[in-house]
Amino acid sequence: MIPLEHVLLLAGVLFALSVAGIFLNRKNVILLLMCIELMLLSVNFNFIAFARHLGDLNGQIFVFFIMTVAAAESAIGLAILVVLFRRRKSINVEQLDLMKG
Amino acid sequence: MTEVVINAADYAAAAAEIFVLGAICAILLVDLFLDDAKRWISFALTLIALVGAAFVTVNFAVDERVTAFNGAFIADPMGDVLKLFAYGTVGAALLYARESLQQRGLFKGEYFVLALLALLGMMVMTSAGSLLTVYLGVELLALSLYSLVAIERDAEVPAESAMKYFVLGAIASGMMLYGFSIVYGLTGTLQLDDLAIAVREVGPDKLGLLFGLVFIVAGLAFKFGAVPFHMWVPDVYHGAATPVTLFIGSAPKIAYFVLAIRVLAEGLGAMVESWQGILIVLSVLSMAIGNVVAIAQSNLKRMLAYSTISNVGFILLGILAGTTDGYRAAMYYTFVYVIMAIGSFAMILLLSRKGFEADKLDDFRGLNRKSPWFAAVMAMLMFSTAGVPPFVGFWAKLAVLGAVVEVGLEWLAVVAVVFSVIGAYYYLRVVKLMYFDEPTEEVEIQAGGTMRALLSLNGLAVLLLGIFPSVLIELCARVLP
Amino acid sequence: MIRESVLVTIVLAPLIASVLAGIAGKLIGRRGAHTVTILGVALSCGLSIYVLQQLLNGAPTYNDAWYTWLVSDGIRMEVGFLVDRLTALMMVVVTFVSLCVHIYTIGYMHDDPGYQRFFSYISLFTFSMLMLVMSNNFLQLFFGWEAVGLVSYLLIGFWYTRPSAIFANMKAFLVNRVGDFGFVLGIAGVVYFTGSLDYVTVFGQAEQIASQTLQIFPGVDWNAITVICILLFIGAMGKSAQVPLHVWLPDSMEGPTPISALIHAATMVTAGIFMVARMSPLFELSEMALSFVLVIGATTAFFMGLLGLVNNDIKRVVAYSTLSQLGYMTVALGASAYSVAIFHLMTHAFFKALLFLAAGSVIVAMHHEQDMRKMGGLKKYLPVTYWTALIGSLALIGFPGTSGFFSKDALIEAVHAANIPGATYAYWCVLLGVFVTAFYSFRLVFMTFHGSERFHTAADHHESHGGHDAHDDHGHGHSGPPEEAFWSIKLPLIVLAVPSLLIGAFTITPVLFGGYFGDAIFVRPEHDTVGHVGESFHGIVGFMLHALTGPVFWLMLAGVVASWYLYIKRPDLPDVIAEKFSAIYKVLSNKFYFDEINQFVFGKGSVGLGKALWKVGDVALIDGLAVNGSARVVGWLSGVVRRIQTGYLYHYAFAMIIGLSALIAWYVLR
Amino acid sequence: MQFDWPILSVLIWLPIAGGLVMLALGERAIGLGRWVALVTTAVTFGLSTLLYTNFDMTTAQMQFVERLAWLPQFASYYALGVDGISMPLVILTTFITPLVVIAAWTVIEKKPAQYFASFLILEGLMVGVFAATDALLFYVFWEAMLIPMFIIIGVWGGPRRVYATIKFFLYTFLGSVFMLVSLIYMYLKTCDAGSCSYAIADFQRLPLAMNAQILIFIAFLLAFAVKVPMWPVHTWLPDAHVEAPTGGSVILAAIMLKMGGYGFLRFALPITPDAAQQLDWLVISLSLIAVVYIGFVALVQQDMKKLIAYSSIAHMGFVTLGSFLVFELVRVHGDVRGAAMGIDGAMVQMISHGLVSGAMFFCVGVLYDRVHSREISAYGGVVNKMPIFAAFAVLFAMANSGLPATSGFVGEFLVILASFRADFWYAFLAGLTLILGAAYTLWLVKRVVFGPVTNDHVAHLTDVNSRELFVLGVLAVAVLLLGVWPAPLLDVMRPTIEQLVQQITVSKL
Repeated sequence: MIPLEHVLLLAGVLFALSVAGIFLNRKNVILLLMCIELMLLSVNFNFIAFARHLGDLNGQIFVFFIMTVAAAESAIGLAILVVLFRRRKSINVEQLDLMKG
Repeated sequence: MTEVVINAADYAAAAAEIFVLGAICAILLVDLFLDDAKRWISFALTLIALVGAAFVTVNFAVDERVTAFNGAFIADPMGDVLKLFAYGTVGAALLYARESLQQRGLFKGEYFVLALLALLGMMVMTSAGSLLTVYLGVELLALSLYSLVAIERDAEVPAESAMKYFVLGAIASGMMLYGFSIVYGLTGTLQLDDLAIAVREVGPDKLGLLFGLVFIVAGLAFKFGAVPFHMWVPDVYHGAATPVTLFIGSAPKIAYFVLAIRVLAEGLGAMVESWQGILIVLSVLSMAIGNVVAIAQSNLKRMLAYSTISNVGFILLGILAGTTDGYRAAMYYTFVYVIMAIGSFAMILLLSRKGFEADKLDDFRGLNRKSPWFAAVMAMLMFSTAGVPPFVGFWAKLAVLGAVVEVGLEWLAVVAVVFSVIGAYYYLRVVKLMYFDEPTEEVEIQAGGTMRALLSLNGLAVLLLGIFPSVLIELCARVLP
Repeated sequence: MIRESVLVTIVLAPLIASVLAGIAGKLIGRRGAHTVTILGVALSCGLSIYVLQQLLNGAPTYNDAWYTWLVSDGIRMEVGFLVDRLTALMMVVVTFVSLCVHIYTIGYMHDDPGYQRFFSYISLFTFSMLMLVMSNNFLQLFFGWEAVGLVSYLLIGFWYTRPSAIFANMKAFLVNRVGDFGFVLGIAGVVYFTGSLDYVTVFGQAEQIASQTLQIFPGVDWNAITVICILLFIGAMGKSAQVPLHVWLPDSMEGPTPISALIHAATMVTAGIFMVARMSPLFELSEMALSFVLVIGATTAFFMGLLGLVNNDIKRVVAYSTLSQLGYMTVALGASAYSVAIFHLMTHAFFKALLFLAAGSVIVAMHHEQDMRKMGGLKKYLPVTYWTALIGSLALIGFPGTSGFFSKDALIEAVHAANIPGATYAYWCVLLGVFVTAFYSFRLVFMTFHGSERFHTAADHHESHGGHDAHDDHGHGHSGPPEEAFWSIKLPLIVLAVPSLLIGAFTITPVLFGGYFGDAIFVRPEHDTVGHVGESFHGIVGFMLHALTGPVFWLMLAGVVASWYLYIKRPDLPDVIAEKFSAIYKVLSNKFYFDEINQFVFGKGSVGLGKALWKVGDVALIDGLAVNGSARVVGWLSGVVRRIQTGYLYHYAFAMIIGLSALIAWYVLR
Repeated sequence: MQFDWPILSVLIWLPIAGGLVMLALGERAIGLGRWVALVTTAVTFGLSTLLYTNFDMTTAQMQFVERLAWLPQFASYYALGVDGISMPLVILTTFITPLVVIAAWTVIEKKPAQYFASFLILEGLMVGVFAATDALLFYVFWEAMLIPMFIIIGVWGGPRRVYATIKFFLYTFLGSVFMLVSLIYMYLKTCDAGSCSYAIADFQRLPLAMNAQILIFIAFLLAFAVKVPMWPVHTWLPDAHVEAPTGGSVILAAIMLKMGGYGFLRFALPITPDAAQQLDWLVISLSLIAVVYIGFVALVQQDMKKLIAYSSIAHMGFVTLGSFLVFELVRVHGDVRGAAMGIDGAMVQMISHGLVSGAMFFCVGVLYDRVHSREISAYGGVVNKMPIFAAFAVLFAMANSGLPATSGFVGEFLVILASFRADFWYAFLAGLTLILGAAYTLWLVKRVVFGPVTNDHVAHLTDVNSRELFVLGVLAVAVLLLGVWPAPLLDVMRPTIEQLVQQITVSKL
């Protein structure tokens, strides 16, 4: 059996990767959406591992909800992306700087 | 594992939410069959839905805390009052927004439905009894708001705002969830009531819990817009259409306040000393950055965004006190802030007209010449936000300062008042523009009667609640025993 | 018994007259104004004489409060009257001279547009002066003290369009204020040590004050009474124009001549002398204070007299003689010869008022020309003025038999008898002063009334005297030979000439040696210089004969002769001497550079200090650095911090992560 | 005798209501509006005299008290009352405001209704400051007052009005927020002691530790020192005065500055007596600096209003000096003799300065309305064209330099007497005002009023009209009356001040 710590570590690494991806990526907005998905996945890992460890179903139920919400979130994210692209003809993160200061 | 039993009492507790959900579905359907000329029907239905929700809430109001759905849902007097207040705020926001939406071609069913969905999200958060419900409410509200920001499809700026809001919001949600997962793992429960007990058993000083707490607070701070998780606030407030900004800037604050209460005060109440420290840092930073940077702004919406950040600092002051008085003060502050914010944004709408958005500070130049009454309303709003008596904003500040001093953090109160003085400068600047400067153009105010009446009421509320402050304070004291 | 109602009437009659003439001046007209004020003053004068009469007939000293001004911390501050023989003497002098001046003014100010205003002022002055002399407490004394200062300010600047006049009046007020500053502190000291403002109470506790000390500088204990007396005397120095606070008096001649006579010669300037005499129970207890008084007075008496030698402005010469005579009185005070000081004060009041009014008469006759170099030979045109001026001058130099002789001789004798520190210096000063006085007095007489008639060319030289006289032509536009003015000018001259000549002889015996003052003046036995003089006093004839054997008479004579020689016999010599001793001449004609030093140190200095404090302290440091500086810092911060808001999503995310990491680090690492 | 109707409430709310009526009438009905303003203020003044005539001079208790529940959650009441310290100040307020209204009758051209309304509302709030016996209520009035003043300076002020008014607002705001924190602190202390209260009287009874007292005292000092204003937090005043319209300057000088002095007497001294004893050297030094330093600064001003503003600072130095002598007196002599005199002097000085500086600002206003310049150099020889005005100007100048028989003398004299008892050098430095005050005032008079006519503007001056004559005349009478008959004022204050002196000499540790 895989020890809890290992899973948690994996989740932590995934979380860190996703976060790093968000602020290191300066090109494509799609990548941001993917990182966000990754972040949610890392959380899911956590929940499942804990649920298994604790023998409690609630954590796993939570994961289902997260996945559902994540789907909705992606949909909205992509929709915004489309709106953005229609006006800008670009999805470059570096060009999202109309407002500052 | 207990047996899952759901009975009529559970549904009664959530009657208002169910009603709103039904209303949303109905409006969505009705709207499909309306052409643009008859869109007012959906608008009216939306308002009726709000009134109906209020009726339902009042009808099913509880005298004391009731849990339903196996603890996932809480109905309590505080929640009822906050929901009622949210209805009012959302209703006012919609009424204020109407003319502007019509001018922008946004007077559509989606808008009303999204607004109601956001309201539903707030209601769910307000009544959340478990971390799962919290999450669902947060996301429902957040997703609705993302969509609202982006609703002006043909404009460039709102889309950018929406994108930033979305990405950052998602990160914040992720952080919060990550925190939830850790807390869940260490305590084995998602229910806030159980959590409170479990934390005490595990020991509030356990490193893992602290780790989770930091993530949760970070997510929460993002929602509030506390420094350093505030970066979205100016860009979103600035970029979104003014009616949307008005919406974002008002009602959700109520929900975030209750979120903080539910999660921090109720769920993680035993860790008060830990989160107090974090909140002090966030609060001081928010007051500092918010007030200082607002000075440099020339766009009123942006300035109000920074003002929001600083006010969030004050709300946090009340929460971080960790006492009932503190929570009451924070709640009072939130109410007061929402009243002032909605009025301030509405002033922009009042001066705007088709094709012209009065969101520059300079657009307020010489308002006293054009309309002494609305100049006075704006002046009252500004002085109130600056915390000058006899306006209601003063009492809000007094209440949170009192809460902070009560727990022995006098220095924090001193810091807060210093920043409020710095902040007073940019509110004064608005008054200065309206009263001391000559108007740059002679255009009469074109807003309609509803808008004028509502805004006048809003201004008077700021004054009258300031002269007779005990009404609202008493309300907060009643529902937060 | 003196009745309160009489005293109140004496005080209020001039006040009411003044208010009437001032506020309703337009209504009652010129005639109305002078009628009402003269009636007021005449009433006061008559009642004053009546009060004096009562006192001489044995009425007891009147001392009672009339009105409570306020009560603070248990200390009553009142308006009240202390009327003893000292007061009564002063009242008579003041009201009598004032009455003469009132009458004189009718003629002198005949054509002035500010006629009513002038009468209002001088009546107000009479009121203030009476308040001063009749007071029974320090507060009212100070009130009168300041009020006469105010009127003096108003009258010096009476011709307010003349720049020199409005400079002079401000100077007078400010210099007086320096004195008053000391005076107030003195009063504060009195209240501190006695808890009362009332003369009688304070004098009663004088011994007790003398036993206390005051540490002004750490480690140095000063006797309380010395401190108080010196502070009070500083007030007197301002009002009575003692060195170095004398600078305002010559300039005050910018005012109309009647007030020079009334205020700046006869009455107001003697307030300091009166005050010290009144405070004799205090001064007597402090030898140090007396020495201080003595030295200051002696210095004034001699050195200010010197200035009279070189001045050519007829009024200023009289003014310097006033300074010098005030010095004489002060010396007498320092020598504990209070009664002699008051005696000299009285005689001086008459003859100096006379001299001023005579000078005024000359000035009117000369169409407001004041430069003696443009006069000469006026004797035949102005006979009344000449004879009265001669009487005044003789009295001033102390010619045996005149009133000035008795007072001055007694004074010098008394100083001779004094033996406190500084007495020798004082004696020499007053002695040499006699020569100086005689010289400049007769220089004035000779230059004005004798010699060649230089006024015919006056018009040509008009510029040389300075432009300000041009403004003084209020209505005297006509020219022609000098002629004696009408009765209202001549009458006061004659009226004043009588006491100038005679009053000394008639009053010296009772006033100085007959115990006239009773307990109004207190002298400690070891200081009793007057008593010493009295031992060798055997009637006025003896006194006169005795004078012939002393140095005073011969010095006086020498002065007269010297001036006759220089200004009648050899009128070319003065210029030669001035050239020979040009350094001394320069110092004298520049009045020892007092004005220049004051102007530089106090005028320029305080303006410079003010500018520095303002520009550096207020504008640069407080406002610039602290106030606007902090505003600027906030603004700058705002500009800097807003740049963190770059607009880039990844920066925003980065900020969140940093925030999160910092919080985690804080919790994990602590 | 007390009334069965709430006289103090009427004094507060009547002018405010009048102001609101004026705002409602708007600019078009200004003809009627002016009369509303005049009648309201005149009636207010008339009613306020009842405070004096019915005042019980035998007691230090609060009189004409009113107490209504206001904010039960914070145990704060709508509690009003006056004693010997506040009653004269209330009357001063109601006395000056009608004069301001009369003086501005037709002079203000821009938005006159709002102008008058601002003053009316301001009047009510100022009365509220003096009449409040509840600290929170006091604070509300105290801060709310800033708003109309901010508007008055900003709208009707001179060229640099924006800078001046924002400076004024932020300066005073910054000063007072610390006081708010300390009020909250003390409120919570009363809760610890058993019964929560915001009543000032309860604060005065509240025992406080030394550290707490020091901090509270510093907070009060900041709040009141800014208001007085004391060196070095005075720089808002010259700017505000210079830029404010005449009425604004008058109210600022005559009444607003008094609130600082009042605050010291009502709050700082009785609430934190031990801290005040520790730190009295600070206040006294600052006061003396104010007298001397500011005296010199006033000397070199080129702007009439600035000069008078600086002179105000110097004169207010006497108020703070007189108020804080008590501790030094006890230290030196072991008893409080002289302390009451110092406070008497401070109070009289406040009232007198209210009249005199108000009058001087009116005088400047009279000239400004004609020539539109405040520069001293723009004038000279005004007396030639305006003899009546000149007479008033000289009278007020003399009062300003503390001539006996004018009100200006009384306070200074009492404070000097009292300070000599404390320390010779206090009296010495304070006494310098005799010279400095006369110097800057008379120099001003010399340059503006006297001399030959210097320019065309002056040559075309017309003397005061009947409206101005009335205002100046009333003030002149008041100045002289207070100068020759100050006893009634002192009689009114005596019991209160005696009690105050007793109170502040008892340690609260």
